[in-house]
Amino acid sequence: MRFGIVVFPGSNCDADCYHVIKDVMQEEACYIWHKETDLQGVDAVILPGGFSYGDYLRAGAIARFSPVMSAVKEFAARGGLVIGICNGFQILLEAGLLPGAMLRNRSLKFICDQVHLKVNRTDTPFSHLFAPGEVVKIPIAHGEGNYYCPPEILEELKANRQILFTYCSPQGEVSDEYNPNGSLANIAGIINKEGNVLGMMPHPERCSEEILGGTDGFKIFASMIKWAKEASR
Amino acid sequence: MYKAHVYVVLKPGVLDPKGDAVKKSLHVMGYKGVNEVRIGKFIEVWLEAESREEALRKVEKMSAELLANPVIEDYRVEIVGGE
Amino acid sequence: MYKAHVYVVLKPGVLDPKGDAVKKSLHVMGYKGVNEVRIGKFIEVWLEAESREEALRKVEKMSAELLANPVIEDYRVEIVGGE
Amino acid sequence: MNYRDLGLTDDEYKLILDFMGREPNELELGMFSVMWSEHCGYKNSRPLLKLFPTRGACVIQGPGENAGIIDIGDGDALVFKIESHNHPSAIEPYQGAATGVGGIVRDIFTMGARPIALLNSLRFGKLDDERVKELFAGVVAGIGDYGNCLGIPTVGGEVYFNDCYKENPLVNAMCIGLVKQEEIKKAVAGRAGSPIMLVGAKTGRDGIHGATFASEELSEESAAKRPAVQVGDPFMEKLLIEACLELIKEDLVDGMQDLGAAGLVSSVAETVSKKGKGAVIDVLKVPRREEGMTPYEVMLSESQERMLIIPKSGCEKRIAEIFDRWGLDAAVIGEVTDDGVFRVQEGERKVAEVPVKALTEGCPVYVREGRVPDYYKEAQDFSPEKLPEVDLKEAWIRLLSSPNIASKKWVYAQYDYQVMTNTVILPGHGDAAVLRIKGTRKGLAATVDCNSRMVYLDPYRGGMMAIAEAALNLACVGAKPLAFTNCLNFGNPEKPEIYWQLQEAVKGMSEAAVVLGTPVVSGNVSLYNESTERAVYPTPVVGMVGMLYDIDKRCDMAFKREGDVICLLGRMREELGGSEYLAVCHGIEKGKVPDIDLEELKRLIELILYLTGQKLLASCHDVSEGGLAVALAECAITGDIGFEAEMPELKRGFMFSEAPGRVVVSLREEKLALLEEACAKASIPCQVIGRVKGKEMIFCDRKGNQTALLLKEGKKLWGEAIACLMK
Ligand SMILES: Nc1ncnc2c1ncn2[C@@H]1O[C@H](COP(=O)(O)OP(=O)(O)O)[C@@H](O)[C@H]1O
Ligand SMILES: [Mg+2]
Repeated sequence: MRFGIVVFPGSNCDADCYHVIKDVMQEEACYIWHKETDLQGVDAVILPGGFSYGDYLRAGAIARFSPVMSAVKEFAARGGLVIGICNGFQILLEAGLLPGAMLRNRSLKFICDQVHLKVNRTDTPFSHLFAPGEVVKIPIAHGEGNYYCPPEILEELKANRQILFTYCSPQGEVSDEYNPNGSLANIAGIINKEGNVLGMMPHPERCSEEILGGTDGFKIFASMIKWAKEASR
Repeated sequence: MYKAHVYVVLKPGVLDPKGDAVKKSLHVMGYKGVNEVRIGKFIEVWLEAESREEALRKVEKMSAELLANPVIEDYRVEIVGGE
Repeated sequence: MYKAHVYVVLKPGVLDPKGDAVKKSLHVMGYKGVNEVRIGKFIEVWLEAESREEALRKVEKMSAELLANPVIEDYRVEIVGGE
Repeated sequence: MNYRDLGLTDDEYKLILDFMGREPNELELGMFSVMWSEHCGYKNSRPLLKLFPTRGACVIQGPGENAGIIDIGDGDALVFKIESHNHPSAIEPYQGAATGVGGIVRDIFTMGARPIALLNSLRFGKLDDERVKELFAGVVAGIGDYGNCLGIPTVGGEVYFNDCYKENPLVNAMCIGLVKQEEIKKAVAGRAGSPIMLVGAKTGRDGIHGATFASEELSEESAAKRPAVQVGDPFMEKLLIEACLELIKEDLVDGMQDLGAAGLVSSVAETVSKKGKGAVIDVLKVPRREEGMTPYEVMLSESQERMLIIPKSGCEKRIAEIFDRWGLDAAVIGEVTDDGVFRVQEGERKVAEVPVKALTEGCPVYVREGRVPDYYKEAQDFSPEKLPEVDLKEAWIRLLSSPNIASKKWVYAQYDYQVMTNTVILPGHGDAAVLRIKGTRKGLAATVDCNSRMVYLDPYRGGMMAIAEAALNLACVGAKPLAFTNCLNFGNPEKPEIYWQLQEAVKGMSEAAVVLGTPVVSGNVSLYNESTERAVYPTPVVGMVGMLYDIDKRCDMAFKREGDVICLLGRMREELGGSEYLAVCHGIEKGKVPDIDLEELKRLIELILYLTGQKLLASCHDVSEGGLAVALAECAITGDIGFEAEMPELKRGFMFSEAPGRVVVSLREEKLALLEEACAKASIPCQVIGRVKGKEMIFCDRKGNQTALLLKEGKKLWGEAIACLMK
């Protein structure tokens, strides 16, 4: 399976994602420069973390005008798997591929830490290898991860079961105490209605190897790979 | 050349963590009478255009497309100088 | 209650990386005529005061002390509504 | 402009007249003044720096380049350096600290290396002052935002609070880069006629005379003198890193040099001077951010995020393509010449002409006389014997919640320490940061250390201690200490007492470095850290780097298992001189600084490396600020499991002594015999002092007396102290 990792000026988790796909998952990976309009026939797209265009103005705001984004939109519309991690999530929001927007963390500070997430659905391409209700431990690192959307959109997200990951306690309790950044409804990651586009603030590529202290992120990539392979069969 | 001012503010109802923090600091500093603070952006744009109207149209458009995020922000444009 | 607007801008000559990035991206989006963009803050403050003058004085003072960073920023205050 | 206003002395001016054979014009004078500042010319510190050992089997590049380089085998090398940004941070903490990070990162990729880790060493006044809190918060945010945006993990550092830093905070940033040895670049331009390119940010009126400024005491005036503070643009820097590393991969450049203090003047002079070349620069060709800039302003501007490139012959076009791809403009601003003269043109008009060597090697050197300060003797004579006893539990609690000892999570949580997915010992988990090197079994470890109170009380022993602690910290994570970089943050060296501090500290550091076999490969000097009130404590920050040849042999400080045995390696000692205990519980910063047996320390380091190599240890942590009581508490809190330790006697001397050269380890009981055997062989005292167990932290003696603290309580005190103060 071939993953395309989009590189914007200022992306900085591109190489980390490449490493995970290539060296850990042992799948094919290629970089896609933001000026390209062709996705080189990849089977899945990763929008990596970082500070595209310095995150000046608003996180992800400028990146969404990159030529590659039209191709990513088309790819998503055709049902291709797209995962946006951290800055990638912010770009997906700005580009309208997912609903909502990011505000500054309520602490007003950048936060680098380990958090726990509750996996709310296990019937998606990104999460089918998790156990129902599983709690996973995963790193975050962001200054603008405070997810916001208008109330009617939140209702829609809930109704369509689009909230894939929520911040929670190690035991799975979802409460404000375990909300690192002030996100609405403790949202850490959402998918689109069709289920093929995921945006998440935490970094699965940072916890896909034992040596890094955890492997819960591995399952997200493994889920995508298995899903795609089964779909193409 | 024209000069435009773009005011970008958070929509009513959208939380403003920075504004709240500033309000709190102001209280600590002794400005007890401050009831609310909202922090938005003040963007100055210098641009070439055929007319004031065209300048306004262009800046309106770039505000809608890039300078403000319609999910959370409102904006207002003013042409303040030029030709 | 009075309402004040505070405009905070970078001092002339101080680098504005945000403004530069926005300018460049506006060019890429086709707004070739944009010569410069500077990004500052637009702060709305609602406060109690005895008079318009007092409100102005207070907001001037809090701007100098907290809202603007005097090393790199200038500010301007306006009382826009109130009493 | 008068030469005195530019910080030059009468004698220095005479020297300039000799070099020039005529009166210099204003620009020429400005060029001398920045190049002959302490910051660029090291005129007060150069003779002392000669004391440092700079040779060693691993050294590829010692001091003298933008950064030092060491060999780590398999054709790989590490490039590293530390640098101060103290004065800019005092004025504008956020931007000052941010641009400090930007500067040190440029020093690393200038050498052709990919920057892979950042560390920092910070010092502020006490956190009961609003301005200090602002400085602290601003500096941490500035460091974090800049490094985070670049995608270089900030993996380690240190933070101290002491009144002596109230007006003069210290902000030192260190960067480590990784490079293939054949891709190393030095800032040398060898070919007359080759163009000189300037790339990156446009030149503005930022920080003109920053270099001179950094060499003066902070006063009321300096605030007014400052034209403008530099604002950092980390996004631009990120583009520069990627583009410049591409140039190197494709082997397109002869020389590459960052622009830092003293801007174009310094970077052009340094680049051409080594091969005896000259240069001609046309200021009209320098892309500017502002209108009406004079040649003086263009040449001395310290605008950030700029690089000088000397292309290989015929590579200009390819270079331009690469920069274009990254959205960067590169301008040809002049060329290398053969005559050893630095000529500045404004179009057709010649505006300056100075012999390059006069700027670089011509800088005078001052060998000063030191004088033992009065406070030294007084401090030595102090004896803690006479002090009233303090309840041990109370003292323990106060130490754990002292900001100097408490968890620094409030700080490092603002730094992205995991980007690049190499960090395997995270901040707060071990005595040093450990990063894997992908594609190999190797790992590197890094730490920054300096206990400036000890250096103040006894610069010689304190200097030794800084090196000793750094080396021991590396050993504790399983890494062999290899080499170090340093930043000498001192007061005004023209004062004999300060010069004495500098001299003694460098002597102590050198002596320790020689014995431990860790040469210095780079560094920076920041003098004149004084306000009208006082000088900072002498603060020679040591940044040391070591290697793990098998990353699986790493060791952190967390207790792991109920029932593990806890041992103290090194002697049980009771000296309290210069301790945090005296400062926190008695408000006293005096006493004899405990001595170090360097030979024993060396054996201890080798012993620990043997033990970690054999995987005998479950945890390892050195005893430093707060003594055994704090060291054990940190192991317990990090591992979330308690302990019971038995002391010969329950007294403050044993619990809170900071005497160096001691380590606490925990291990499975069945491995104890092997440990004891190894210790005996190394002739390092080894003593079983307790066990890992339960949810309490307990010190007891044989008579059954106890001092105990709930783990949960300790964790709260230690974990939240700084956050509470910053609320
Ligand atoms: N305290 C020190 N110990 C060792 N080397 C030092 C020290 N201070 C400066 N150096 C070395 O002197 C040279 C000049 O330093 P500096 O002017 O800071 O370089 P740059 O111009 O790259 O900032 C560098 O090679 C640096 O490593
Ligand atoms: Mg340099």
